[in-house]
Amino acid sequence: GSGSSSEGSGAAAGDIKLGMSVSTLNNPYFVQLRKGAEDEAKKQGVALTVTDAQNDASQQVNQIQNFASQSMKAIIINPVDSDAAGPAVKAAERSKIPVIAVDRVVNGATVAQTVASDNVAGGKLAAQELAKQMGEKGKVAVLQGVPGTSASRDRGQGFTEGIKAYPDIQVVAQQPADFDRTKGLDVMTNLVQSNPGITGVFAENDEMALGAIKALGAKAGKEVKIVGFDGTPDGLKAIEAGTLNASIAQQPQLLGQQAVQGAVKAAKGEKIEATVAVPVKAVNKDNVAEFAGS
Amino acid sequence: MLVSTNVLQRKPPGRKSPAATWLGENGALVALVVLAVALSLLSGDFLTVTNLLNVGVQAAVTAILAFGATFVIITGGIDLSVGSVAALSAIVLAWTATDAGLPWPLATVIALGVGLACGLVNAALIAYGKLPPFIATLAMLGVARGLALVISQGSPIAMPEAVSHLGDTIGDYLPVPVVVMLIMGLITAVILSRTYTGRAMYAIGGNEEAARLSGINVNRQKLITYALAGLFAAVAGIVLASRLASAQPQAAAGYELDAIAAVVIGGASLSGGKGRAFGTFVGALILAVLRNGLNLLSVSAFWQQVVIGVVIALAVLLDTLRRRGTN
Amino acid sequence: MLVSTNVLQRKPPGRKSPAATWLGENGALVALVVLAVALSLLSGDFLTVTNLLNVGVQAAVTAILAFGATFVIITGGIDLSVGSVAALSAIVLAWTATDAGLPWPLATVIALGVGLACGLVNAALIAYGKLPPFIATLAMLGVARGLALVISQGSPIAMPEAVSHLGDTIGDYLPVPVVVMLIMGLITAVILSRTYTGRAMYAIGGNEEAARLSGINVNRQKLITYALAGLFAAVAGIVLASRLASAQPQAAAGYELDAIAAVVIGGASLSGGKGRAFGTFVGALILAVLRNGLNLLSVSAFWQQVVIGVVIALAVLLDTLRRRGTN
Amino acid sequence: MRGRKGRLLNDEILRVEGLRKEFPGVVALDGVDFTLRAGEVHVLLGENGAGKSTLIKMLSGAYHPDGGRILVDGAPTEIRTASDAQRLGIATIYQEFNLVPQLTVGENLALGRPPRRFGFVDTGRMHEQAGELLRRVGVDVDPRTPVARLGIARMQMVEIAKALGLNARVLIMDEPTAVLTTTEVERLFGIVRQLRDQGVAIVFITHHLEEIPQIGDRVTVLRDGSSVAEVPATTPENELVRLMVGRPIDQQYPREPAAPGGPLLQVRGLRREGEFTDVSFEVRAGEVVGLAGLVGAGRTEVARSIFGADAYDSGEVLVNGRPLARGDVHAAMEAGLGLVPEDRKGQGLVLGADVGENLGLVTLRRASRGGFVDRQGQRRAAAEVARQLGVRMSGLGQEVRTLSGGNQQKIVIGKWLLAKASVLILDEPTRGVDVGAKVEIYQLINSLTASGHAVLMISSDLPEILGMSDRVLVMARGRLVGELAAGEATQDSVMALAVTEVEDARVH
Ligand SMILES: Nc1ncnc2c1ncn2[C@@H]1O[C@H](COP(=O)(O)OP(=O)(O)OP(=O)(O)O)[C@@H](O)[C@H]1O
Ligand SMILES: Nc1ncnc2c1ncn2[C@@H]1O[C@H](COP(=O)(O)OP(=O)(O)OP(=O)(O)O)[C@@H](O)[C@H]1O
Ligand SMILES: O[C@@H]1[C@H](O)[C@H](O)CO[C@H]1O
Ligand SMILES: [Mg+2]
Ligand SMILES: [Mg+2]
Repeated sequence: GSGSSSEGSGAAAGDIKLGMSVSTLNNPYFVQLRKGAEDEAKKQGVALTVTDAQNDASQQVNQIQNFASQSMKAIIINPVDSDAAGPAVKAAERSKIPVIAVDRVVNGATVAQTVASDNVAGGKLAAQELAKQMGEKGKVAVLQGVPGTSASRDRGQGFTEGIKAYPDIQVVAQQPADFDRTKGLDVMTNLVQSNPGITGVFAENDEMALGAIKALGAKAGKEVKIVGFDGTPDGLKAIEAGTLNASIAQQPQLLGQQAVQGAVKAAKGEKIEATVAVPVKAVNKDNVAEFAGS
Repeated sequence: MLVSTNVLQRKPPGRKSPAATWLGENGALVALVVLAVALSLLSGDFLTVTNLLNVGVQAAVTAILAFGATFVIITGGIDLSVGSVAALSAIVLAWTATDAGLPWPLATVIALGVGLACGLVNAALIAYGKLPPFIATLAMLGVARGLALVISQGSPIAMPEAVSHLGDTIGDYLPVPVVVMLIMGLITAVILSRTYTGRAMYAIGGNEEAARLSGINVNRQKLITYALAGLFAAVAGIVLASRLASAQPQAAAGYELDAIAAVVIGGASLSGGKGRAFGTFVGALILAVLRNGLNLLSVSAFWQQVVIGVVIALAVLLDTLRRRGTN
Repeated sequence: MLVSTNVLQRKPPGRKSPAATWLGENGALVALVVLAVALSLLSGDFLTVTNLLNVGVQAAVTAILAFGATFVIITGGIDLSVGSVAALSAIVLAWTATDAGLPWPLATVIALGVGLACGLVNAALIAYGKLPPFIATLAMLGVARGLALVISQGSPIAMPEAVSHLGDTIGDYLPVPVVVMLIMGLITAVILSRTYTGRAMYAIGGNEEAARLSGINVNRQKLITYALAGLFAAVAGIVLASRLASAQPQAAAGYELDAIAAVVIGGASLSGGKGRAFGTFVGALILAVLRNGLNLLSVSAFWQQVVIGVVIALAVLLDTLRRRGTN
Repeated sequence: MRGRKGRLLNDEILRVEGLRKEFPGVVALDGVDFTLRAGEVHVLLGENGAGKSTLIKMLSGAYHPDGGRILVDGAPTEIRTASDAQRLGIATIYQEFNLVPQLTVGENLALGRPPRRFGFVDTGRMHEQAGELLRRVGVDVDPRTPVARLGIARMQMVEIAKALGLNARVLIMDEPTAVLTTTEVERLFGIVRQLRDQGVAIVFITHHLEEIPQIGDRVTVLRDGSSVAEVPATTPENELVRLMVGRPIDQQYPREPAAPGGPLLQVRGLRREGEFTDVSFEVRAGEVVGLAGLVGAGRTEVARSIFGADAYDSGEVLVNGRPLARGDVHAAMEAGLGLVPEDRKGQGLVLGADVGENLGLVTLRRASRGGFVDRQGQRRAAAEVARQLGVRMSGLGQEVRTLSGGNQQKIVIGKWLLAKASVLILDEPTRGVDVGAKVEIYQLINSLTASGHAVLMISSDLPEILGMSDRVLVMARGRLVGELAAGEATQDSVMALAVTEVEDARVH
């Protein structure tokens, strides 16, 4: 797996093999990210292999190792965990294979490029959006993602910081629902039971938000305002239907597309930017039409 | 003095009161009652009709899976594939009804057929291929999940309206999942206690060789057993998807352990020959009550896992200790 | 007459050729070889030294967990908690070494002690509380994972430098995880075949009552058995965290099924009394080779699960069919 | 009398006073007194369920008494575990085997106390020692054979060897001869006498009354959980029966031959590589055909093959003139065959299920209509057979595991009696059954043949074969070596056939 960078400059697009390890495909968000990547790869005429680490950091390390064995020209990693991805990326570095991080950063090793949206900022944005919808007062419940994932941590942190600006809003309950729709439904059902006065919900992704909507029934979007995260197709549909008030849209397809562009350039030995920031944006009833098409 | 004489009095053999016998056989029920009483004392929200119905709804999918698993466990087998099969069946239903445009009743039949087929494949591997059930159904766990992902391309598919009503309520209160759970439980009880196949399951789990030499067609009965588990998994998958109005390829992942736990908490033995529908039902309720209660009490998420573990152990411990006491 | 008497001479046990006997006892090995040959034909990248070492590293954690599970399964038990215990031990190591500021050797000893303690609690519940192993260790699965999350507050903790070298290579090539795996395998083999405890495990799994009536202290041996499983889980957890240079509270989730699968693929029976270290090793390698190979072949992520399921079933099927052929 | 002198001999080693043991629903022992001296063989006699096994299990540390006391060497002693018993020098051969099937014979012999070297098990020495023990009891098995591969007779010999290996001063044997043929019994008695002469105290349980004067010194009779008499072993048989059952038994083998009809079972040229060859015979309606032979002669294998439990290589089986599919138990049953297997625990019973379930197992299919089982009908029929056979139980709901050995055996037979098979194959049917209940079983066999059914009976109990068969077939080394009519069959003529062929084979 060495020498790829030396012959890189002359390599035709057709010879380029890329590997991409996605943290999990147990979430439409990443399915979209993969789609963006695959479409871009097709467009550029490069071979792209996508693997699913099933949210297991060590399986991801294995996959990166295996990419190195296959002499990939560049590797895209969507870390399960930012810290745990370090050693794997270092190993790839040693084999002189450039690595692009997408959606989540890699700590403890240098990558050729990071393509990501800022989850802390997204969390703050969610706080603002929810506060606005709630008229800056009321009781809020938070549905957290898989405990221990950086996405959950960062969004939670951003949200907590953001919501502090609204003294009349109280966070009365926080429970993880593991980024999972079914769990979102059950946890929300129970939260409503024990906290009848809830008027706002922040779900750290749309999947959980959709579960919460089911739990809240007719109240969803009306008496109880709900803000999700991701802007998945199902999430956007819910916004159109008025059951979801807002979502912090990431642009997973764009993330995937940018990551492949960066990887191809890196494989060819071209210079690339250290970071590509893909903006997050609050989607609500007013602007949902702009997103629905993408 | 009353106390000490009571203690000294030996229970006359064979003269246990029917109530005591019944309780002896339903140890998990005692645990459930203790748990429920504790929770109603700790949280005013627990003992409300709405909440109890919620618990019912939240128990439904696990319970239905667990009913199916009861058959398998009674024969001394194990089925790790039920969660995946549930997801696959739901995806097939949603996909055939939307993408393939079939009418929903047909789609439903096909989905149930898929569950049945998965069960039959498990059984064939076990009965004719002589694979250990753990391996055969672990393989199916992967295959069914993979197929669910392949068919759905990883994204949820909306359930047809008509089927989604399975997730609603009858009238204002009665949730359909609870009704389905009760019906499936009743079917399980009848199969186990009254039918040839049910009795054969106990015999096979108790001593497969003796069952065979008594003329029971062990392979055929195993086919039926795993097919039932597959069918029940399909029903569970459809109920789950109806609650969400959408079939998710990753739904019910890991539910197999919950289902098996419910069966074992309900008094079955993984070495076979023992188990009852009612016990399984209670086992599933214990798990659901526990999760619901801890949420109501706002126990922190990390501690919840600890507490659930401890309570499961205590519940079963209570049962074994009590049983040792009476023996 | 000569002919018929010859014919009637019962096959004296142990007169099969040693090679045939050995193969008969190591059926999984045949499957592994077939798999490896197929993969080297399909992918030029498979049969390289680096890749084979990768496979070794990728097998290490599962193999170490599976060695520990082998003890338990031989006694007829099951341990679902190994993945969680692995995570907890690693978290404890990282936490005591960083947050609590203990020197890393002490932290390591404490982490191993935590694994041991978890195993002892499992054993106490099983041996003295008479809980079914499935329930006791399922409870521990939740408790250990919960504690890992509580201690780490849900976030990964960096491993101390010194310990992290366990994830490196000796010289340029030899990965330490592979060395640790081999050592643990050797220890397992010696315990099982040569020590009193090992032989007692087989006796307990084969006929617990007979073991007890022969004067074996069954409860004490179960304590040792589950303690070993816990200790091995701790080692696996530390190796895993070293590879990632960070202890993750959610690490090794679901690995219990892989570990048990490795043991069963390796020829052990979940009903106890059978199993060997070498078989388990081969079982773990089969799983690792399979995952590695499918990655090398760029099989799509969704199809991978399907293919892994099918190949596991085929591998064990091959074994049972071959065995039926010779018997 | 036998010239046994010295202080060691005749010393009282063990004394049991007022021992009491209760199980849920049953008082198994209620006031048992019993003494044991060095250098004697003390026979325990009693009906099935009288409490013999329960008594000895309290001496071996398997159970704890609820009342009364045990004195060892005059001192009250608590025997809490099996290792306590081992330390006290008490070794036990249980009625139900306590072997680990997956382990080798050698490992089983050393179970719980393997020879060690540098802390590691010394397998070489272990198997060497095992070899010696096996030679001592005269079984020719490789110590490295897994126990699972042995037939029950050999397992019994391994159990005996295992107990001998403990070099105990008290040796308890619970029905060791139940599955042995005359030859092994003789060998066992030789060993027992030798031990006795060395001062070992032996407790011996048997339902074969003729063995008592041959081997015993004193007899303690148990009835309904109490010791009712202690008599010398020379007491006449009918007196022993009266003490045990409470009434005399006038005819031990009440066979009433029926006029034989047409052949119901025909076996032609049956052969399985390495097990048996050229087995041809027939059984007619109304007949009881006995199948005799030494242990390992292959009788069990033939029976299982006929019934479809195992496959065979060539030959054919016809029932009522119609050929039977190979290796298909279900088809065999449909055709009217039945088999009572020799291994009740492994093949005959669902131990965890209750008496009613077990008795109804064979008739389950017949009792089903549209998939639903007539459970009431099943229970009624089960209650009736249990009554006929005098099963001692707390009710049909008692778990079979907790029945006494002989009563378990009655269940295995009972479920097939209910099935009314037109040809019933019985493999060691009265193993462990007491004299009274045996007569009941023989009566039931009579009524089967009287109604035109046929019975093929394998038994290692030669008097039983001679007493109940209309014809006797003899097997040796996997072949049928002779057939004797009821009149000409005697112990000697059968044994001569059973043994000569083996000698012949050796010559070649
Ligand atoms: N674990 C148990 N639970 C309940 N009842 C039991 C248990 N063990 C034995 N019994 C009962 O105790 C009584 C005595 O049984 P035991 O086995 O001592 O008889 P036995 O004299 O050895 O008979 P056999 O000649 O048939 O072997 C029986 O009625 C039996 O059912
Ligand atoms: N000489 C021998 N060497 C090896 N195995 C033997 C030998 N004799 C018998 N066996 C095995 O032991 C079993 C025989 O069991 P058992 O001792 O009960 O005799 P059997 O074949 O059932 O004949 P029978 O019913 O006439 O006693 C068979 O499974 C056979 O494989
Ligand atoms: O950004 C993604 C998505 O929000 C997803 O829902 C969970 O993982 C995060 O990394
Ligand atoms: Mg007895
Ligand atoms: Mg026999």
